[in-house]
Amino acid sequence: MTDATSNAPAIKGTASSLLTESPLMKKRNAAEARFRMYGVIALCIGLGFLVFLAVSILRNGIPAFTQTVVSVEFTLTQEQFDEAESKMLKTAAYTEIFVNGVTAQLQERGLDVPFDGGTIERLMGKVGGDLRSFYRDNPEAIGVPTTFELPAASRVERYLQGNLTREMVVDGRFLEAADLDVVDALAEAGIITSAFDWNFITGADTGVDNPGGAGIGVSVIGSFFMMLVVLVLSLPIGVAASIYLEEFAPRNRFTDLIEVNISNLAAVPSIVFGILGLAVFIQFAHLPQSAPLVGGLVLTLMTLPTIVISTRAALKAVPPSIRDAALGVGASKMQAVFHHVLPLAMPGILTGTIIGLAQALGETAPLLLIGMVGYVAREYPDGFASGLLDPNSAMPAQIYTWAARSDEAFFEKAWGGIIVLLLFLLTMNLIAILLRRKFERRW
Amino acid sequence: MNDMTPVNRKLGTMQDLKISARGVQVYYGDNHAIKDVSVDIAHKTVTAFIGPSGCGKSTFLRCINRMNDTIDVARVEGDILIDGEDIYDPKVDPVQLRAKVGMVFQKPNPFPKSIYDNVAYGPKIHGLARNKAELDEIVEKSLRKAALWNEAKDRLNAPGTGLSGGQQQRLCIARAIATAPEVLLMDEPCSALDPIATAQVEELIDELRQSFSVVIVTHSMQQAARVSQKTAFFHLGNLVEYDDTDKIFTNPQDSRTESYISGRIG
Amino acid sequence: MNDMTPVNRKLGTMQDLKISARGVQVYYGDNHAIKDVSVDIAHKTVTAFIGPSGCGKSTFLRCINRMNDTIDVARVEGDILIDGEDIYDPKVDPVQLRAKVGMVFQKPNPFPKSIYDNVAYGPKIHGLARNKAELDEIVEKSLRKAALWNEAKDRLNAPGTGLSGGQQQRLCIARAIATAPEVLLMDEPCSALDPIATAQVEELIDELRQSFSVVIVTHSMQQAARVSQKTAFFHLGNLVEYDDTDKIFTNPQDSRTESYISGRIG
Amino acid sequence: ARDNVQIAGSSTVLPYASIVAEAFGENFDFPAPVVESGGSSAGLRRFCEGVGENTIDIANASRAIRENEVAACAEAGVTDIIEVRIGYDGIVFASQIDGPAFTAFEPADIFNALAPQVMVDGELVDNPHTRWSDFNADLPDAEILAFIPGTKHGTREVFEEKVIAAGCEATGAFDAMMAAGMSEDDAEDACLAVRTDGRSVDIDGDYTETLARLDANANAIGVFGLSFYENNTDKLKVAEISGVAPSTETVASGEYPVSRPLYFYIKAAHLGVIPGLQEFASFFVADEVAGPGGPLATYGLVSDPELAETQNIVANAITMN
Amino acid sequence: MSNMLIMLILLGLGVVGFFLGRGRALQVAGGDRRELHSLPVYYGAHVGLNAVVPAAMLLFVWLIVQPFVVNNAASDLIAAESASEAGDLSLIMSDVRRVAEGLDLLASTEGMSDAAIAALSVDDGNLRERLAGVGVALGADVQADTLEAAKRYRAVDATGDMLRTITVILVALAGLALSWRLITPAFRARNTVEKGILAVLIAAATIAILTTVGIVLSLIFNTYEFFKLYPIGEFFFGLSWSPSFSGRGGSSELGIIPLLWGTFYISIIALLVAVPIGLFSAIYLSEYASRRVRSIAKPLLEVLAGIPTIVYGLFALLTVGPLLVDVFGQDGALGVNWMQGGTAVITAGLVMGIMLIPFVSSLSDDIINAVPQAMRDGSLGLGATHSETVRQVIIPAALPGIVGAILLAASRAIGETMIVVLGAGAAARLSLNPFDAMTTVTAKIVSQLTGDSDFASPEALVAFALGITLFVVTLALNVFALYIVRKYREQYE
Ligand SMILES: Nc1ncnc2c1ncn2[C@@H]1O[C@H](COP(=O)(O)OP(=O)(O)OP(=O)(O)O)[C@@H](O)[C@H]1O
Ligand SMILES: Nc1ncnc2c1ncn2[C@@H]1O[C@H](COP(=O)(O)OP(=O)(O)OP(=O)(O)O)[C@@H](O)[C@H]1O
Ligand SMILES: [Mg+2]
Ligand SMILES: [Mg+2]
Ligand SMILES: O=P([O-])([O-])[O-]
Repeated sequence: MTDATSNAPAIKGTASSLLTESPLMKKRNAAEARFRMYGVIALCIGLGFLVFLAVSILRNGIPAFTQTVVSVEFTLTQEQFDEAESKMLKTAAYTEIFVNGVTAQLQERGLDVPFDGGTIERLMGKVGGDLRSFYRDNPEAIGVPTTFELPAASRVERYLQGNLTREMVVDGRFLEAADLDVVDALAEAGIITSAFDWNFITGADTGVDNPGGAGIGVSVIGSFFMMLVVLVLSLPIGVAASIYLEEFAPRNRFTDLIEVNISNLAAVPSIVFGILGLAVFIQFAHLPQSAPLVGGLVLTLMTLPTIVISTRAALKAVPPSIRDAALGVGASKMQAVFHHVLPLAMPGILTGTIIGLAQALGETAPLLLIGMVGYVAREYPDGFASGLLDPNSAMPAQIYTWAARSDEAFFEKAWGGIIVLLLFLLTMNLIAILLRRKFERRW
Repeated sequence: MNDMTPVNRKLGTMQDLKISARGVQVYYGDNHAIKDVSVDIAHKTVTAFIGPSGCGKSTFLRCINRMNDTIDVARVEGDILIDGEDIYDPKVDPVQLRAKVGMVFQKPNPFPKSIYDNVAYGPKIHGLARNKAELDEIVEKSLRKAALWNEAKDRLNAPGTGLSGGQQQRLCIARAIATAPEVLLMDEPCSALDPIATAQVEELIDELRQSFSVVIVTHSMQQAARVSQKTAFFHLGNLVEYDDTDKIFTNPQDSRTESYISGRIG
Repeated sequence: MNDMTPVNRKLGTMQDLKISARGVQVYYGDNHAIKDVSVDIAHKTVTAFIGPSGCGKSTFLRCINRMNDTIDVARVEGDILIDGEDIYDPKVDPVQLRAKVGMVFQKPNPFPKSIYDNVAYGPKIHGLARNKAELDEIVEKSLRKAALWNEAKDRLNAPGTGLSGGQQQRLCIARAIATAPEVLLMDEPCSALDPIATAQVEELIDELRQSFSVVIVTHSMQQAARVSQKTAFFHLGNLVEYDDTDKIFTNPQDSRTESYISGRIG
Repeated sequence: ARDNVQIAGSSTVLPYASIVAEAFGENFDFPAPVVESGGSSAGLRRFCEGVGENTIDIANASRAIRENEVAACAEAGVTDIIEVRIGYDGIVFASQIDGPAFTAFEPADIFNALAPQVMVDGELVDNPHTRWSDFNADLPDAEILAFIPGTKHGTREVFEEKVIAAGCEATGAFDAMMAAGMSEDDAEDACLAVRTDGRSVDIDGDYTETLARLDANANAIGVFGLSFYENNTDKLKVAEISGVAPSTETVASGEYPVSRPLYFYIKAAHLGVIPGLQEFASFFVADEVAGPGGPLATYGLVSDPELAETQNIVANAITMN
Repeated sequence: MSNMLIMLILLGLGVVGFFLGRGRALQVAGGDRRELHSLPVYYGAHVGLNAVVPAAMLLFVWLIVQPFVVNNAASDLIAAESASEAGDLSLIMSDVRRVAEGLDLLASTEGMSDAAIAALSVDDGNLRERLAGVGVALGADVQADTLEAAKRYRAVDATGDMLRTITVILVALAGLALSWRLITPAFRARNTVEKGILAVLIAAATIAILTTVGIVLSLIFNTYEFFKLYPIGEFFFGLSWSPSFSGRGGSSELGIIPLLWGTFYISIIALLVAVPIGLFSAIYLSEYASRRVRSIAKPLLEVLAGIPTIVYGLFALLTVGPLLVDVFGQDGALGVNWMQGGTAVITAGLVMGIMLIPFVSSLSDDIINAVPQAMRDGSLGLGATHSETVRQVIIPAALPGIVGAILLAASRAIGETMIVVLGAGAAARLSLNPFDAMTTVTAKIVSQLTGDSDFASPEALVAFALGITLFVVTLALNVFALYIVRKYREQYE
């Protein structure tokens, strides 16, 4: 047995000390350090991009949460009210009365700069709708001086934010360079001020000429109902399908086919799910157009593969000895899976859910086909059923529409909308993230 | 050293046959692991399976409660009857079978749950306890029997996976006896136990024998001699010899048994 | 039965101290698992750790090659010197330490790779083989020494996880010796082995002793007596007694040792 | 039962429709209509799916409905279609405000810059031009790069027919093609092609995408709708075409050559069934809304000089043909 | 009775059934639950499910069928001349339904008696206003036959509702009683309930199949139409993609090769970015990082998957593209002139890669974390460094999950449009240069589908052919991945 040491020359040579590294060890430790470094670098790259994106989203989007408002006291007489209500385009009439009133009032106060009604009209946002609904809701306010804070025109806002300079202004029907003097004077007088824009968070979409009034609130509700549908359907269905395929299905060609098929569904472009949803849910099942329910169903189909793939991977990763242990004490396969395997696979399932829902929340393409993109998000649903069935949009669709509008103020809104979307996403995922931490364990 | 010679215990009357295996063959893919094994296991008896490592003891043991079903590549042929019923009959519910035929695996495999939950799981799913107090009682009794109570009683809520090797093994024994199975299959239940714990487990086995059948795989001939009434010697997948334990150890018929027994060291 | 009495082997000269532990304490969270243990382990000696299940043998063993580092809740205090160097020194590379101090774990844990790859893994990462032929040779020699070659030679490419319990245990032994460590820590290496395989492993240990130190945890007093020159008896986390094996077994100083030894059964 | 009007179609008409829809909601007690975007063709396809409350009521289009679409509609039972022309849209060429001086183009310039084959010295050759000054010394010495509407847009058709094809004729390329033995149809087709070497970039997205691309490319020119340009005069400068600067006036008078009408189509069968449909349609074309000085004109729609006729069509539900 | 109420009653019966079943089980077992085959809850669930499920299924079917029946009954009353066409009939029927609904409302809000409703006639004149008063908007005055049909509609519908309520509840009660009677100590309640659960699991897996079938069906007919108009060979082997503007037709070249190439190229670059970054992040998070870092960094990375693609698109267009041009373009930092404009395969690929990082990192992290500690111990105990352990033991053991994650990322890359359009452009091109603009199949599916072309033209129909081709190509990719996993998978324990 003299050869007991024969295959150990390399180690023998280093037997001296643990503190000195052999050349090989040096190499290996260098490799280790490098490997670890790659990890750090990779993580830093990932997080770095996130930070970069977050910063640019915030920088572009934060202005959407403030609004430039004109605060003036204004009195509407009963005759003016009746006259405006008699017109076909009542809101325009209100605007006109308001602009005239404000112009007169300001002229009385005597600003240093010359202006006329046209100037004030250009400086105001679209106010007619707000005024009309105010006076219709509060008829007692007619004839009483009331202070209004109404949105200023989007260009005024950009000017005050410093995004629009005098040099850039080309005289036109939206704004004239001379108007800016009036703006300066009004800002000085405290008539034009900046305020937090609650309406952006709670409001609905507006026409393209009214960026000041646009809000994302209604489409948040749309997204909420869609995500509700997605979560309630795709998580149980996805997990159930995965359990069947991974734990119960016989291993044969057919189940292989199903397996490949599900993975393949993940690669189906989302718009194709839109085609399918249009055909099945709207044209065949006669569900209403533009309904969050339909959007949710389509996104469910789209999210399923993500959840199935991650759930199956997580189920596969549970060591078979756990199943044996459960079966060994007389648990049925179903009990073994639900009592032991599933809790251990939970982190993976939740990850799939987090990623799947994140993806679903940001998806626009399939919504285009089922009528949720455009000018849709108008009214808050007045209940659970109408939340699911009444026409509504969704956050990404709203953002997409805003980004396509020509008034740059909407571009800002779009970025603000992205912030809201990300906050929504984080809130939505928070529960899953916490749950996942709870379920994580090593064995 | 008289404690190491086979104890001459009286066998239970052989007429009450519990398990009867006929022509059992097991294949792992192409590997023929169990070759035509037929064996009868009596009620209220302890049967020991001995044989060199890799001879198929665990495999055969796992056939008896159909745990081999879970291995994809494993294929079982032949008949195994328990109480006269073919357990491989399609009508048989393997779950019910396993509730009746408990098992302690060779490698301790506690659930990644608390010690209490590990033991309570079986009684819970089988409805053996009407309330929490009863369950507590079952858990305590099982842990006591498995000689783990003293070490575990202060940490019933600690995870079972944080126990030492031998403790895990005893936990798995406690888990298996907590459901009070009619047949208990124990695959080297004392391999990681010190002599005292081993003695306690052997006592438990003896106690179980009063009402149930126990099949134990062991590498310790002494242990086989001490606890079992019948011994089966496996070799390369064959059942070489099966007889009363004293007979096997004093007067083996087959030369292979002879040489395995006589070559004994531990 | 003279083979069961402690063999009176000459100890290696005690002057070449290999491992020296001083005041080692291990905590698992609040659980104080090792209490102020100091022990010297000589070069070219086999040291046996005995003691009841759960007394801290594995824990202490894992301290010696810093495997406790991988357990989040474990905290080690005190000094352990190998060849005079403190292995818990921040400058010490645990990887190098573990290359020098090999380990066979209590629960066999083969990699989910082929038998060949399981054994070849260590030599490959340590660069012990210049080419495939040398690697083949190392693998074969290791498997032979671990008494697994005959069973494994036809299925070197089969997964190591498809082996029987005892085969897996021997595979892990083969894997550990393939890297030719200076110190080999073996945690119950024969627990799942039949007497013949056990004898072969014991022979291997004896052979390793010619050039290295071996620390073995065992529940079999006979085995401790047979293979070791020094024996340490642990109880409830304390090192109760540490002395020459024959002394421990014939004339223990501590009453606890006495009663553990005398209460022996298996 | 559905109680709101449903509209789908052109992304060009969408902004106007959204203005009207908002105003309609504010001024009437009917709920605001739902206006979906997706493109003229997609809208007309939906329109022609049939009648019934689960189909849309109005399709917006930035071009006139085509013969085969009318046929497809008829097949699905949509026989009575009211065509409503709401006004005109100019199509302009614009570039970064402080980029090279792209101030005036002729259709021939655009053709020379973007066609795959152009006339050089009386020969039809593969387009060799890389800079604008290569073929017209009056144009800036800048790399040719143009962002034109992708084939998914109705605007592309106008661009091809009113600019590229006109340039093709003007430079003599059309005659050269005919001379080279092409049939008239083939030559007309060939005249509409644009080069594919990356100097002409199709934009499938919206004008905002074109704008963003101009931001990233100082030398490029882009094709926009007139109203989009007017909303972004601080970033864009526009070029005259054939000596006419684009404006609502020049488009309305027909002086500015590159313009097109915008439409929406109503299912007559839905009138009187879907609440608010009739009112919405009348409201859309009312003088206060679509006329000069109305919100649509303010936003940039070129009002239709013959709006009264349109109002009559809507009021009396006069269907096509 | 409203469906909500029926559902509630069913649920109530389910709960009652549950307790009855449980009680019965305990009773037949003489109070000793150990005598029972299964846990008492399974007997309860057995009875509860038998009470609810068949009845609920009946309700479901009934709800689908009843409208057809009622509609048919009512539409018989519509005069043939006023419903000359099927479409018109549907419009009139929607009027009928609205009127019927209005009558219901009249009955409930104004307390109108049935007799009064039956006596209603169009000659009363103000019907439209009365209906408007209860919130039912009608486009025109109510026609006589419409009103009659509406009355009939109400009547039949009410009868249907009553019958439905009775039948459904009877079925529920029958299910309850029958299943209750089945209970004996030997009754295998758990097996029955588990069979039910298995059926549910299978049904869930079937949804995936149905989706596939749905997708194939919704694509295949139009694909067939497309190939009637366009030569199949040119589609599959054509090297040029240039759809002409529809009005003219005929001169389009619709070869899929450049699109497939673009898809492949962009996806590869995206994966080259996402896989190393994602995998290394996952390894770092699960193997090296502290719990704290991991619990923060992982969800943060996941935000990357939730940022709308339009942001990535703009990021590609406005930031990454110009940056790359500064490096690789004319007068760029490298002095090479490889890049003409900011839109290029590499721009889109890079940005898409960033978006895909969490797909790889999060899933892989979970799977790596699930590899048993014993595997790590085994390797570390042999003197392997941590990285050797990861590379040689853990990654192979986690392979199926990691491949799954990569496949998911690849799938996402293939299905993405916005980043492609803004980052790589919309022009199809066959080029090897990653700095050239190209486009993908998916981007073209979207643009052709939503494009301004005649819907029966090959230019529009080609979207469906593209879709199905992509489907088949990715299917092949998945089969290959499955094969790889099967071949190299290392199953622990
Ligand atoms: N990972 C762990 N976490 C918490 N406690 C542990 C852990 N591992 C071991 N212990 C506890 O530490 C004590 C010593 O355990 P150790 O594994 O060292 O025992 P041992 O002597 O090896 O026993 P055995 O012979 O049963 O293997 C025991 O009480 C055990 O429960
Ligand atoms: N899952 C498996 N896949 C393939 N072969 C296996 C598997 N399990 C066991 N075998 C093989 O079957 C034979 C019998 O194995 P078994 O586990 O029954 O042995 P054993 O008698 O229990 O041995 P030990 O005493 O070592 O536990 C061995 O050759 C073993 O390698
Ligand atoms: Mg075994
Ligand atoms: Mg131990
Ligand atoms: O959306 P379009 O107006 O371009 O068809």
